[in-house]
Amino acid sequence: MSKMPKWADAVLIPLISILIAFFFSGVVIWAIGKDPFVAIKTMVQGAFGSTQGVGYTLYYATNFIFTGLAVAVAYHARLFNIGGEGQATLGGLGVTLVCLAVPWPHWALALPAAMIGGALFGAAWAFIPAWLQAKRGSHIVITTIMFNYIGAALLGYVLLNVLKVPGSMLTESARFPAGAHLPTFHEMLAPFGINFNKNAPANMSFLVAILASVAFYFLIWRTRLGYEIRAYGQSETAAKYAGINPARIVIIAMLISGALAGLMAINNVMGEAERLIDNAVEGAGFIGIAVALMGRNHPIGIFLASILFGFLYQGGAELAFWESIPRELVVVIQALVIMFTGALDNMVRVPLEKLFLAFSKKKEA
Amino acid sequence: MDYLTIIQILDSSVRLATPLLLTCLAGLFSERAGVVDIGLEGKLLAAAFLSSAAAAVTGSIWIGLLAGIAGSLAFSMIHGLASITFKGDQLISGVALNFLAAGLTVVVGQSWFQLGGRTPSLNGAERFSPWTLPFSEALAKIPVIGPAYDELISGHTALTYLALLSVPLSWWVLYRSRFGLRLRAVGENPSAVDTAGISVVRLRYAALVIAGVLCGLAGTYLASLAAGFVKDMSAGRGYIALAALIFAKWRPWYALWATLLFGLLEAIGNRYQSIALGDIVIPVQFMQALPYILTVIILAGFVGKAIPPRASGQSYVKER
Amino acid sequence: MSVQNEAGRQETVAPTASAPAIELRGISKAFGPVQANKDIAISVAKGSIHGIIGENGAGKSTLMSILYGFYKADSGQILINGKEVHITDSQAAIAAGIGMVFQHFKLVENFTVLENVILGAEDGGLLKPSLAKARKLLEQLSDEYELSVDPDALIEDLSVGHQQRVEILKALYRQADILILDEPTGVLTPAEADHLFRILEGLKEQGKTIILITHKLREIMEITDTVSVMRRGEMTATVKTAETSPEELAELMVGRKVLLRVDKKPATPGKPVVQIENLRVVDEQKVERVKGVSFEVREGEILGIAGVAGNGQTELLEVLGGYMSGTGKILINGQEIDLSGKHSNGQTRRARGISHVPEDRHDEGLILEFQAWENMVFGYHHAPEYQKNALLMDNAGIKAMTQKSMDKFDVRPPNPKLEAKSFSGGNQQKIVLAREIERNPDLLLVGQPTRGVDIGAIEFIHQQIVALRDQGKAILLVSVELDEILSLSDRIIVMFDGQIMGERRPAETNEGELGLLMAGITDEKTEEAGAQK
Amino acid sequence: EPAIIFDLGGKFDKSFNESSYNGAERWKAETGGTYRDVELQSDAQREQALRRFAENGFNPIVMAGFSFATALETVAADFPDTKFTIIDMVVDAPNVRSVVFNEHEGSYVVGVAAAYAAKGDTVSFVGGMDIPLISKFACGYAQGFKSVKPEGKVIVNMTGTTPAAWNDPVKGGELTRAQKAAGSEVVFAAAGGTGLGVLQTAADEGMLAIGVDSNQNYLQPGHVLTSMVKRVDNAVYDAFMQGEDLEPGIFVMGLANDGVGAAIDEYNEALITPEMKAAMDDATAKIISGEVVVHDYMTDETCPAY
Ligand SMILES: Nc1ncnc2c1ncn2[C@@H]1O[C@H](COP(=O)(O)OP(=O)(O)OP(=O)(O)O)[C@@H](O)[C@H]1O
Ligand SMILES: Nc1ncnc2c1ncn2[C@@H]1O[C@H](COP(=O)(O)OP(=O)(O)OP(=O)(O)O)[C@@H](O)[C@H]1O
Ligand SMILES: [Mg+2]
Ligand SMILES: [Mg+2]
Repeated sequence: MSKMPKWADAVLIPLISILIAFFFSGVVIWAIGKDPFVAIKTMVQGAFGSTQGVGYTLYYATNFIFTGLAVAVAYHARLFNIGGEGQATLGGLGVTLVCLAVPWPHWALALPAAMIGGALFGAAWAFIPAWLQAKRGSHIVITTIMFNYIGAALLGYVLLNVLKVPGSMLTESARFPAGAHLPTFHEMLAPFGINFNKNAPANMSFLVAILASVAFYFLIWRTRLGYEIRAYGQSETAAKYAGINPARIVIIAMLISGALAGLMAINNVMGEAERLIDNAVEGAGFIGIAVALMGRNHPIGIFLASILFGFLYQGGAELAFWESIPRELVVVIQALVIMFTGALDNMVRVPLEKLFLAFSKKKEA
Repeated sequence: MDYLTIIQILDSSVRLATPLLLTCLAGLFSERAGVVDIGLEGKLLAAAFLSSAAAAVTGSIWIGLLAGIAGSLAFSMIHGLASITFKGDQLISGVALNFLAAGLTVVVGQSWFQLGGRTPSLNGAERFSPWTLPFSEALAKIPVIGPAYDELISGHTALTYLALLSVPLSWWVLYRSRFGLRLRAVGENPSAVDTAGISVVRLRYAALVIAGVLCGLAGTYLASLAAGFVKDMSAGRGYIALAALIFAKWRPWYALWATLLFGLLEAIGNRYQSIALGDIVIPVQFMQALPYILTVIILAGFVGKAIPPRASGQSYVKER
Repeated sequence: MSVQNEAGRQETVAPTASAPAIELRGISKAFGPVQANKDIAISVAKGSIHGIIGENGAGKSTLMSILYGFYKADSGQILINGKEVHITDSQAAIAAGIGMVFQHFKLVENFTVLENVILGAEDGGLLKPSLAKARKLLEQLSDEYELSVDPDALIEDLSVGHQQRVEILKALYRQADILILDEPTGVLTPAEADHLFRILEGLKEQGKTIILITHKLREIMEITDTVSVMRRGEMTATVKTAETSPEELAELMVGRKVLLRVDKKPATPGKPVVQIENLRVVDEQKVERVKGVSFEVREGEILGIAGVAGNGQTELLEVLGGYMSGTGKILINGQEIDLSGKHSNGQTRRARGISHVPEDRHDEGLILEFQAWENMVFGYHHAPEYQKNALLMDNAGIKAMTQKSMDKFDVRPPNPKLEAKSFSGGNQQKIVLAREIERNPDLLLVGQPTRGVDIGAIEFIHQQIVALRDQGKAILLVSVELDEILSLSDRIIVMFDGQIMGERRPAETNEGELGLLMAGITDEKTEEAGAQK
Repeated sequence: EPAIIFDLGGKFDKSFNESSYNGAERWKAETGGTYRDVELQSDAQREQALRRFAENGFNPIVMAGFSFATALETVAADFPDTKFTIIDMVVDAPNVRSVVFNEHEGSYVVGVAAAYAAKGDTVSFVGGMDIPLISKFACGYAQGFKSVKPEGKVIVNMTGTTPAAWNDPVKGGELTRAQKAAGSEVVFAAAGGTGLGVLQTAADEGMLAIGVDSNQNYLQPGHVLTSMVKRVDNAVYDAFMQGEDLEPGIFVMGLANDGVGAAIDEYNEALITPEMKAAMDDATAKIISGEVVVHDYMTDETCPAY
């Protein structure tokens, strides 16, 4: 019955859409008087041309995988969680408290503990909006937006009044103990004789993100809970008929979502900064929305979209380093990619479907 | 707290509420027609930038206003293209537009003015000047009413009065005109509109045009108030307007009260940054988060379930 | 196409009377790879009622939507009163004098009747004059055609029957000469259906042309002048109603002989499976919907509950199904169950051996976006046999099970990986039934099992329900179709206003008597009424 | 070839970063040399930018902002042959020059000016975020003001809690209005882009404003009392001038070496009364001589003046 082969839907359409987005990005670059071809070369080389570039790309991608998965879990239950930013912020606090609480002897102990801390704090920050949605019908889009602001204020307070190192000019926590240092790709790959740039921030968390993606797949498509989440997301009345408790699903889905967002902190806080700084999330929560939507709420899609956005972030940085193109250009490119792959994909799909239909009809004839 | 302080806080609330109100009404028209618009923030920013740029170049805020509206309209039309014509995801389109505005304003601004995305400061006729209503000098001396009239009611710019005026106007259009009936219908059940022989697409575009104009006004207001553009100067007001919209249950008069409330909360937060209650000093962070905290409390306690227009957020697809 | 109306109509027919009101030529329409209409030709005489029948998915609705300009045909011609018209959108159809009542109403739920009626047909930019004018016209129309509805009521507060009247009023307000009705009686009670037919007769008297799509052959025989049969997108036959029979039509539709009567042995009821005592249910709006109902259902019997929709039957089923709370006492196999809703839900009920085919397959019975195999365990997804291990569901096993069930229940196409929404109504219903019956329940709750389902599928569904009874299971059937109640049930109770009006045996009653009970006229009164006769 | 890395505010923030940019441009104009610069997008890029420049042989590398400290500590060790300059922070490494400013001293002087400019006894301050550096400005300002009007009042407001606080001129304006309503006559803005709204509103409302970091007197001529300039441009210029032979160590820039100060130019001459000027000069002299010690908020995170 399908109008198009699956591969076309999954690969061809996004690819064409991205090309269109890049074309328009090129137009913008050209319009501000720079050479688009040099720019793209700089970006690709900067993001994938060296292990350092790859390390940064994957570092950013790790953040986006976590927040993307977070948005996607909620979305399967038809909940639009815009609060990834706040949940990841609080996750950072959780990770920090865990890392600073104990002089960790080894990362293998610190990591699971920090994961629990980050996930718990992130989940806790998602819980209140979830509870209000389930019990009071308060619109979750609004409450999660509000919780982003409240989270930022809370973190500002805690950093300044609780975690700040006395006498330091910086509003940041103390450095984590050496035992809480997560192996970077350099350290992870060295035993295999692979030489990965020593300074790139990609770390162990990337593997955790991949594990989380696999877990996400099983949760959503293979477990009863995932089945109930999806069922509730499609139809609340049917869910009630089937004996699924809507309030329970709303709360659980949001707790998982918040936990995933909170988990992001093992990457940016524990893996990279190794201390808690203000605004450590830097919009990854919002990028997560785009990543989830572009990735069609499927872990593979989310993974690919995260890599794409990691590439844009890192390639964009290189653009700013070497081409003196304003850093906001990257934001423009991101916008165009989101627009064309996410919102305007029918512009590509409809003609393509017709093409395939005509083609298959011809074959039949 | 003395009377004058209250008046001044209210005055500040009105100033802060004006862009929220215009943006909120923009969202109202768009969502009433079934198009969810989280791109309000981006439109606001785009309008602020273009109005400021045009005013700076031409020396007239009125030309700035036109440019601001044009910019906001252009964004509206992109949103329409994505979510109406190509039946794309309205949320994604909105998110993309917000990014686009945040990036383009700076990239273009830098290319035009070489001020790092800022526009030159606006002076004189490049800004709206406050309107002093008749007799405000004379009345100012009268106790109670005088200061209220002079400080609170008089002395805002044209756009504030326009914003206030657009509340009854919106109400009238929505509930008393044919266009309004159709607009509301298309947000509730587009197939009913379609089978009644009216174009769903045209109606939704019309709603987006209105939203674009209103956002254009709001953005220009911001630029004029701040006397220029700096990057990201919309500072989340588009999102707050969306919150107000839900709070207002998609109704014009409620929108006025909701945005005034948000304005009031912000004004209070501005004025009382840290409050000492006995030994406990409430930290500034708390006061600044107060509007958001109160929003949550209000949503939890008073509003209950806000039911959006039934077809909002969905593209109208006849055949798949 | 011969006009077979009596001479009296002659004067209302204009000089071009020879031309048919509607003529379609070579209409084709494809939805992607699905050819919904293939080269269709049909012509309908002025002032006649023309029926269209066909299996689910045959393309009836699509054809009518094309005529109304809702869809655009890929090719073909439309002639109205002998003149070709280009119906590009509904506005053009309205201008050509066509009105349509869709199967799923196209009304704005939170608008008033008046607002819905004028929507798109307002005069001038201001609402007030339009509303005033419409109010007058509406009064006139409702007098003329027995179409009374409160012009200021909100649609969502109206019964389906009244909503349908609003749809008809909408068409008449736009001065439609041709009225298309798509499965208008699917959701109506018999009384409402009768009323509708009276209205249609009245419209016909006035010279209007009516096209009626229905799955109920009885209605076709009763009211139409001519009837067309569609199969798999093609128009296979057009005959005069007077010259055909239900059996012939059924065969034309389905392509084989169809048993129109339910064939069943007498019941041999055993011990009671469910005993209900003084059940009361209050809904979310704090309205008492079930007001102290007591009855029992035994092994090996089908208890039919007749009643006009909205008289508490739905709530009764929902309490039994476990997703609404109530007070009173319900025993299942002698054990009391929790009615408060605190310790029970749909799943605990299922564990007790209660299966439930809900009234609304779209909103309750199925997740339309889920594939068939996922729907096949909906509500039973916690059952141990569907689990692979403590964590994961046994998806492969479920798919295999689904394949078997689909084959057994003749679901077409028998593809477990197809999304539920891409099956026709009849086949969707078979999926729900397969799921609930295959669990081998002690008690099967069935609500409106054949609503909107074609006769081929109805035959099959009825056979399955009877087969379950013959295995000694208890069945509680709720239906607004008296036909169905009478032919399936072993015992009938009638509900009105949340109460039981009386109990009858199918052999000892008839539609007339049940109809009176359904209208709230009690046993005594009925007897009086009978005595008076 | 030297390089400079601007902090998140961007090089045209009209204050701190822009001041460093001006220093670099001055060097470029005078020597005809070229340099490389970059504006950061995220925190993770600090170390990346440093490293990328160091790897590619840029020397010296200047970074504008205290937030680079942590990144610089590791990078400086990895590139012992490259010279670095960090502004606003001390990083102890053999190849790092740390330039810190006594903002509290400059703020003290403008506080004195504010006290003379105000007829009443209330002035105010608008900061960006509640962070120690900003409190340092506020505290110095309050001390200077109170040295003249000990019973006076200084209203201190912060714009917000997120980085958006640095770019919200509308809110800056509202804060200024609120302060005026509370009696303030002079407002000192240390809030990045938000400060532009403060200056504008002060002009609209007939108040006086005090600019920060760069000389902002020209932004609202006649309404900006003075600017607390912080000669970041000099620090950058010096670093660029010295090139690869940059002298490491800690350099404290205060009133004594013209590192900070109150700007007087043709835009505000008319506002500075001789009496005010004398008091400012006096305060400057006393601070330089050590007769007056301005408390630095950052040493103990308290402020004696409020
Ligand atoms: N909007 C649509 N998009 C895609 N396919 C459609 C659409 N509407 C109908 N179809 C397909 O076209 C075919 C004809 O459908 P149609 O609704 O006309 O059937 P029908 O005869 O009215 O059936 P029923 O008796 O169930 O109402 C079916 O195969 C259906 O799946
Ligand atoms: N938008 C659509 N996309 C795909 N198939 C559709 C669409 N709309 C309708 N169909 C299919 O068209 C057929 C007829 O649709 P219709 O709405 O008449 O439902 P139905 O089969 O009569 O079921 P019911 O009576 O339960 O509503 C069904 O097979 C349905 O699945
Ligand atoms: Mg149909
Ligand atoms: Mg049907």
